Amino acid sequence: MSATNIVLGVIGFDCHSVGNKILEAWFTESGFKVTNLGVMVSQEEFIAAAIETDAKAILVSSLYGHGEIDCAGLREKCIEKGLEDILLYVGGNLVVGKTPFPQVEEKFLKMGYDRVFGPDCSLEKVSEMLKADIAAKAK
Amino acid sequence: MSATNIVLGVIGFDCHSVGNKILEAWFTESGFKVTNLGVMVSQEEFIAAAIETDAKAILVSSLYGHGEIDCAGLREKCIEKGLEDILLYVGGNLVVGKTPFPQVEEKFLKMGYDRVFGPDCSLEKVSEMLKADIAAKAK
Amino acid sequence: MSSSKLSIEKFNEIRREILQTWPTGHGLSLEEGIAYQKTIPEAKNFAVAMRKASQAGKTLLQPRAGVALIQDHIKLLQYLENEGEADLLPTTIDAYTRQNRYQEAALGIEKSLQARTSLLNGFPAVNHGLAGCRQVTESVKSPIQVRHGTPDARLLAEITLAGGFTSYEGGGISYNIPYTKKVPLQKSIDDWKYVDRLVGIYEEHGIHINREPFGPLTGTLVPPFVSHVVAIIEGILALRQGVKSITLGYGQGGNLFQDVAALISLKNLAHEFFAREGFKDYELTTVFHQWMGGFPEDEAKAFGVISWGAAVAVLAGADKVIVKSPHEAMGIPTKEANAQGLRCTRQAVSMLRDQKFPIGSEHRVEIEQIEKEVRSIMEAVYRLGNGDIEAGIVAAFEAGVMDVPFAPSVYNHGKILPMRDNNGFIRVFNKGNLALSDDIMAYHREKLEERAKAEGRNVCFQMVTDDIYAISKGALVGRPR
Amino acid sequence: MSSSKLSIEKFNEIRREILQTWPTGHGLSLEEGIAYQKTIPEAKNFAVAMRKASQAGKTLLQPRAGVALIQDHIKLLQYLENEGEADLLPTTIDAYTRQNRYQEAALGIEKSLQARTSLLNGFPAVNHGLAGCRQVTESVKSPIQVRHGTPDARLLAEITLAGGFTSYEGGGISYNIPYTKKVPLQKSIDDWKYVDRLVGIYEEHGIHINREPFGPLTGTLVPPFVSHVVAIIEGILALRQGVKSITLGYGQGGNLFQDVAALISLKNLAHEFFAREGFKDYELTTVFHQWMGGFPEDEAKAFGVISWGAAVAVLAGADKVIVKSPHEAMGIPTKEANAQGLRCTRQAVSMLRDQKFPIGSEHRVEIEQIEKEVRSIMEAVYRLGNGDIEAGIVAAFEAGVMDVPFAPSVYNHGKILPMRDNNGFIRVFNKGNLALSDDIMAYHREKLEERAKAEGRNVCFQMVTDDIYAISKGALVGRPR
Ligand code: B12
Ligand code: B12
Repeated sequence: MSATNIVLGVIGFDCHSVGNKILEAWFTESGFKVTNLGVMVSQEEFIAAAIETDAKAILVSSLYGHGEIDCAGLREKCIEKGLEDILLYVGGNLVVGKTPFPQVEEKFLKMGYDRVFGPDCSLEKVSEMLKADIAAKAK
Repeated sequence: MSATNIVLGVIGFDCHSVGNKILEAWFTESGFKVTNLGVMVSQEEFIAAAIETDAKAILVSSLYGHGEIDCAGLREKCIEKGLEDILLYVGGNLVVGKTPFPQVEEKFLKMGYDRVFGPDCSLEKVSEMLKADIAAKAK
Repeated sequence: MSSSKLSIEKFNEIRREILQTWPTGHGLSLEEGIAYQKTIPEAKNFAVAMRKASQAGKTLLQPRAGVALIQDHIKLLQYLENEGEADLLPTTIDAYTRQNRYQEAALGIEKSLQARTSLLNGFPAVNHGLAGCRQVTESVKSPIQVRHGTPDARLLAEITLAGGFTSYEGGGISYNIPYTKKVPLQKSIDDWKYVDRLVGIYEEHGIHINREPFGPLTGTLVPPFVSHVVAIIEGILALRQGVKSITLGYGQGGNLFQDVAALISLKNLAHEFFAREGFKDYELTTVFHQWMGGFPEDEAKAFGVISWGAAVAVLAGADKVIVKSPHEAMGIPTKEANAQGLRCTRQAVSMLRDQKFPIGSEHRVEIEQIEKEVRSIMEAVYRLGNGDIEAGIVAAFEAGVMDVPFAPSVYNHGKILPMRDNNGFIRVFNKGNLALSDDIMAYHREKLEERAKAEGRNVCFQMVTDDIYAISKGALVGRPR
Repeated sequence: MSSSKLSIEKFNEIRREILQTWPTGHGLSLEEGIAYQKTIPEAKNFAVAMRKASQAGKTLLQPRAGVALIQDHIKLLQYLENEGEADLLPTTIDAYTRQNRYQEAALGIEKSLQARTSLLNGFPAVNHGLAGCRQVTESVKSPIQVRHGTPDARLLAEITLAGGFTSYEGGGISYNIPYTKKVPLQKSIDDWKYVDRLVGIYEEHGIHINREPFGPLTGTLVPPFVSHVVAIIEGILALRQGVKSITLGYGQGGNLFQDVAALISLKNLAHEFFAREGFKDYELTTVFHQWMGGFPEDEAKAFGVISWGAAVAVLAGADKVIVKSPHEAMGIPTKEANAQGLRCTRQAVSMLRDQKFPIGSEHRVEIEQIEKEVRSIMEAVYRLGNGDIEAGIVAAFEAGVMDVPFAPSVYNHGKILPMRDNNGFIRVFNKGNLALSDDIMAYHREKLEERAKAEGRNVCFQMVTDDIYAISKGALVGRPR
């Protein structure tokens, strides 16, 4: 089985690059083919890359607090561009200020993200979930 | 006017001696005649000293947490021994555990103490109050 | 544009353009700004406060803070001043403004009004304009500084300096390489030349404005020599434009001895290179940043990190310490959490301020090591620039002769890999093209092998990852699990 | 009673008496206690844990904790073990039990049951008896110690050691002078001879029990030499009765260099005097107490104090650190606050454990200074006792040749007045009758004059008061306002 393509990047005007470099290394090692767009990625760039690489999932990071504004509408744009089935994962410090995670999760699930992660998530579990979610979609 | 007598001590089986030494120095300097009974003072010793020195006030310290048990009944015993008019001040870490001060105050006011102080009290204000309270009683 | 002082004609030409880029810039008068600054009492002047702290051997405390709306921002600053006992105040600018996206910032203000809470990660000073800034600076008692991360900070500087701020953070390198992806280095250096010249003009009119290059860069395992080179060069570029009060920064590395050595060497080296460039008339002070990398989520543990940073700041003799909060790992702190960070820091700073830290011989070795490393890179920069530091640094970044770890900019080589040695000193594992001599690298390698031996594994990339997570997971060195 | 080893006849005679003093002592069997101790896994043995920590260069974390009721106490300890990540557990005994007032303790248990919260400031182990103690020690995974302040701790020792505790804090001096008012020193020393002999008997039966004299004494401006003398003498007295595992303690003074010097000299001096007394076969470890004097009320500030204590413990190379909580100034901590203190400490300890602290020449001066002071007092003690340390120390306290600042005991001279110098080192202002030579005192005086000059006031009693309040008010040295 050839490796699954995924797209990775930090959305908006967010410059936090350390976690992004670690995620790239992690998912590559976990057997994915990663297209890492780096920091300061627009929704359009995410979608274009996903289409170009026929990616099964887009992994969006937002660390700097503007996640609520930057991440809204990505699901709709994906559908518009024909990416009805693509998985959307989002993670990082998604909102401004320390907030109970369930509240954050609810917000982003409502925006159409499939899974939402805090900064403390275990990357091992994330890649397991991702594999399972992709497999489930394939059925 | 000759100096007013007051009695000072740490009640029960409490060994905290540092604050006691400071209180002795402070009230002496503020013009009181201080009988300092030191640490580990029983209710009976407080009363005996107050009678002997014709004290206007007893200043009870409790730091170690057993204040609630050790301080109960002192007012009644004072009355029993004819010290109806004596002022009872109490201060320190009066109960076990960090507790909102109003709750502590209420407890000890109910026990018959005239004034209740936390460990953070300003000694300047205490001696002012003490002078005022003694003057008010004298009228 | 050359590396010399910006001519007044050129300055004015740029000024006209830049004021047009957003309505709040239209018609801004420099004269009026200078006149306004003259009304600010000396006690609120940042440059004066830094000088006095340095003379008295004090370490001043400054938090980071900024929210979307003016009234909330004022309340926040007053709280930090009163409940937090901050000596110096900040105004942290939001990330849209930092990218000159005033339209998005406007949307952020609007959404924040609706949400009744700040949806922006800072104060959008350009959108709030001159009047908004003055409202802020007038409602506090302490010196106040603009803190941001803006590669093109010209309009922001015009508005905030006229708005009564007396210190301005940033620089053409330190606000580019760690903060952006696609801004050419020459562009940000040029744009910061304008900012420095603006400060220089204020100085020429008798207004003392403090300038502070951003020391910690990416905040993640940055070896002292890397940030020192940037700090010193930005210092030189600022002095060239007439800046007089300069505060050089350094982000805590974690090892007490390396951090103290770093702060001592930073001051020595800055004086050395400022003199080499012919500068005499300046006030140099230092700032120490509490740990700038990933924090532990648990607040009690975060307090442990904060307090250790405070202690080292004092032992290293920093004139100012930038304070983190127990919310650091999770999100922008509430005002309460921010004040907690300040009070924890205050306690540590005051308990330590009377303690002398004598420098022993082992320690002097580390100071000399850092000095050797910095000089090695600086010589290469001068060489690449044919004696000119500005041309040199642009070329150096291009060639990877200068390189910042983990930075997002495509104009950064990105080959350097730092790593902790067995005592937690930050060393260089992979030098990429850094201009470090073989004997310097041999020293680093030796130190890293010491660690590898202690851990029973080879020096490897996994150690870098382990080190990145280490402090957030409760240790300094990322040992194997 | 002589200063030699307690005979088995005498021991048994005392034992019979002491077991009669409260019902839970009746019929207690030493053989059964030893047999029970043999069932305790090595991983739960305190003495072994201390030895291993020392060999590995680790600093173990231990909180203080104790409440009135067994089930609540177990929950508390389990919480500190799991959420607090404590390495070693305590059982702090309530203050009635410490005075052998088991009747009052019983009342406290009753009232606590009614109030549904602990009205006692510790765990009344004697009242709960053997079964209660075993319930506690069996429900935790870590080594567990009895911590108290009991001048006559014989019954408590019988019950708790048979109850499965593997370490016992205290000593005939350190649990008298700071903790009581009217107990003659010879009496408490005699009673502790029994405790040490009991531990010796366990040792002779192959049960390793750790003993820890209480280092910090009154916790308030205690100069290192004062607590060192007590620690060393209690160590000797314990070794004489057959104790093998001994942990000597020191309470943080506040100045990094004095504290590191204190811990280093404590170990050196203990080995020196233990050798002089002819002891070879013992395991010596050290414990550092985070600041034992008045704490700041603000929790963020308290974290600053806690974390600084943690850092110094590691830099000083202590094998164990006793941890305070952010509630310290206010009351016995909740389990949550206690765990916060532990986690803050853990963070600082782990960030520092890899950092070497080289001892420079200025620092060596302070180590030698402390050693000189301790030897000076020890010589006087030997002299007063005609070569016998036990007789000597009783006489020394009587004569004020040995003197503990601010202590409540009438058997303490109480003339010594300590004071901080300009760097925050604790020095002697008034030596009373302390056996310190003129040149030692000249050194102290010189240091104090340095401070007086810096503060523009004469060396005076007000400075002592200012120093007592200093840390709780946010500084180390009590400067004039
Ligand atoms: C280092 C740092 C910086 C450096 C960044 C350098 C660089 N180029 O990378 C500098 C100093 C430049 C910086 C700047 C700013 N920062 Co910053 N920064 C941090 C800090 C301390 C560490 C980040 C880090 O590198 N962590 C280590 C990496 C490995 O972890 P990570 O980034 O969290 O990523 C992991 C997880 O989040 C997760 N993850 C991330 N994305 C995703 C996505 C998916 C799908 C999944 C499954 C998982 C996942 O996996 C990653 C790998 O383990 C954090 C606070 C903290 N965490 O302690 C603040 C923090 C992220 N910064 C913050 C802010 C606000 C800013 C600024 C706006 C300045 C300001 N106002 O204070 C600017 C940003 C400007 C801009 N345009 O973006 C805030 C965000 C606040 C919020 N969300 O409420 C934080 C939380 C600090 C705070 N509490 O205020 N910062
Ligand atoms: C030093 C100290 C000790 C030393 C005491 C040495 C000595 N002989 O003095 C040692 C180590 C021996 C010790 C022992 C114990 N201590 Co202790 N100790 C402290 C500590 C750290 C400082 C006390 C101090 O000296 N402060 C400085 C002086 C100047 O302040 P002060 O004592 O508060 O007194 C001032 C005010 O309270 C006020 N004041 C006091 N009384 C009065 C009365 C009046 C009328 C007025 C107006 C004002 C007033 O004015 C004083 C002068 O400014 C405090 C915590 C703290 N405060 O940080 C705990 C503390 C008092 N101890 C405590 C406890 C529980 C104990 C022990 C039972 C051990 C244990 N279980 O942990 C034993 C007591 C045994 C016994 N029999 O008493 C608890 C009390 C808990 C509670 N109330 O809930 C505290 C609060 C610590 C804690 N948070 O757990 N302790």
